[in-house]
Amino acid sequence: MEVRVLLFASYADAFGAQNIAVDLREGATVKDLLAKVRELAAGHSLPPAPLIAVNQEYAAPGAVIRAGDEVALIPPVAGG
Amino acid sequence: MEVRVLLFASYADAFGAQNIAVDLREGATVKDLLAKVRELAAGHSLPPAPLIAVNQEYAAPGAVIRAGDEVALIPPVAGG
Amino acid sequence: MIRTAIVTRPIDASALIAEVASDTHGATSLFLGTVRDVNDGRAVTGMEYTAYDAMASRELAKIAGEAAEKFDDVMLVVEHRTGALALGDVSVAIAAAHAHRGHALDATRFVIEQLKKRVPIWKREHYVDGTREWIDPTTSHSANPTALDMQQAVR
Amino acid sequence: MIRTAIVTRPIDASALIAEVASDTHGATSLFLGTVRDVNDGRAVTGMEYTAYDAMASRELAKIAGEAAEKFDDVMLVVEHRTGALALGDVSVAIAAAHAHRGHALDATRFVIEQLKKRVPIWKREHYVDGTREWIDPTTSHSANPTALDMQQAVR
Repeated sequence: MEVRVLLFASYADAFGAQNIAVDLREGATVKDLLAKVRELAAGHSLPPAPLIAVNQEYAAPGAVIRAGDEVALIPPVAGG
Repeated sequence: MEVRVLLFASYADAFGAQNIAVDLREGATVKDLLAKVRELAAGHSLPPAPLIAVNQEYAAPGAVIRAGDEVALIPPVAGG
Repeated sequence: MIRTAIVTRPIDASALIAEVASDTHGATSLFLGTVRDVNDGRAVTGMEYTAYDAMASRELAKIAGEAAEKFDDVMLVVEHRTGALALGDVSVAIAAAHAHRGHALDATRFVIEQLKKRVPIWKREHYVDGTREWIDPTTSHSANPTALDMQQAVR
Repeated sequence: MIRTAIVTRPIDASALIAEVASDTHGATSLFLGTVRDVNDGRAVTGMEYTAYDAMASRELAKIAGEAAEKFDDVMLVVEHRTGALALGDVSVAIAAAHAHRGHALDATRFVIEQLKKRVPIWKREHYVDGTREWIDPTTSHSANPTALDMQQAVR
């Protein structure tokens, strides 16, 4: 399945895009997604353990991603 | 020496006055002053250990009172 | 920058915020005390604040000075109002600005806690039934044990 | 009463204070974050805030809900602004009112600390030399260890 991953701030700059498409097998986890993203040209710019949100909630590495989920790579937050 | 003691709020109400005159011997302390005040009609209305200020600073029981000092009996404060 | 005052006019919270604002101090904390409509279960119609003015001014300035020592470079303005106040009126306002948010918040808390313990100000509540009563935090249900602590501390 | 919002217009602190005010809540605490002119020693000319809007709104509402659980009966309004901000502009405002001053102050602090850890908002500083840079609290001199703690917490 193809999952669209939202990018923001420094990550959007690094990848040169607001979102990227990632191809995942059924049952893939957040950790699997991250491995795929790291294979991309800008993947090396990610920190060792970037935050990932699934359906607008922070997700653990073992969380399973389903088709249609809203997935986002969250740079270190800096609100306030 | 005669010392004038300022009264406020509930103490002023209890003594029916904004201030009272108290006669003290030279070298008298805050504790001595308090003993004198307790002899007055309204003296019984004071709490066991009322706060006293000398020259606009809180004073310990052993502090010596001098002629001309500004002495005040401070009811439990309730600002804010 | 530090300013403290016992005032008899209404307190303007926005003016206090503007007074402590500066481009170098990114965090601003404001505390307001207002007159409540109920205290210890009794319906209140208004509040009358009175102070030992000269000592209250001194003590307030002393507290602000202590805050400036603890929270280096804090911008701090404190006003306490006296006289007859209506429900919802602001009785005390503390505005603190600092480069670090923790210090702005801590300075505000430090000042209100110390003010309630040390500054010789009293208040008399006016009740719906026409009676009025001086508030004694050492005996009311919302007892403030620190007032007693303080009596012991100066002894 | 609780309201949270990500806004693109200027924040009106006085309006927030009025919104949480009530005759039953005698203590009001306000926190404001404003754009500073210097960060890590570099002269700043302005700040650009961007958010993952949908998730930021959700996360902010969640934090406010947690505050309401912790501080029973708190009146709480939180606004965070996004877009281009000038020096001194308010980026975040938290207003909390409670019958007890400790709760009003604690609620304000709880919200700002959680907001800085969890709400997906980012800021890019614009410097005098024309350059601009995304702020990373996990690596800047004013490092915020809690962001890392959180990464570990969700793992």
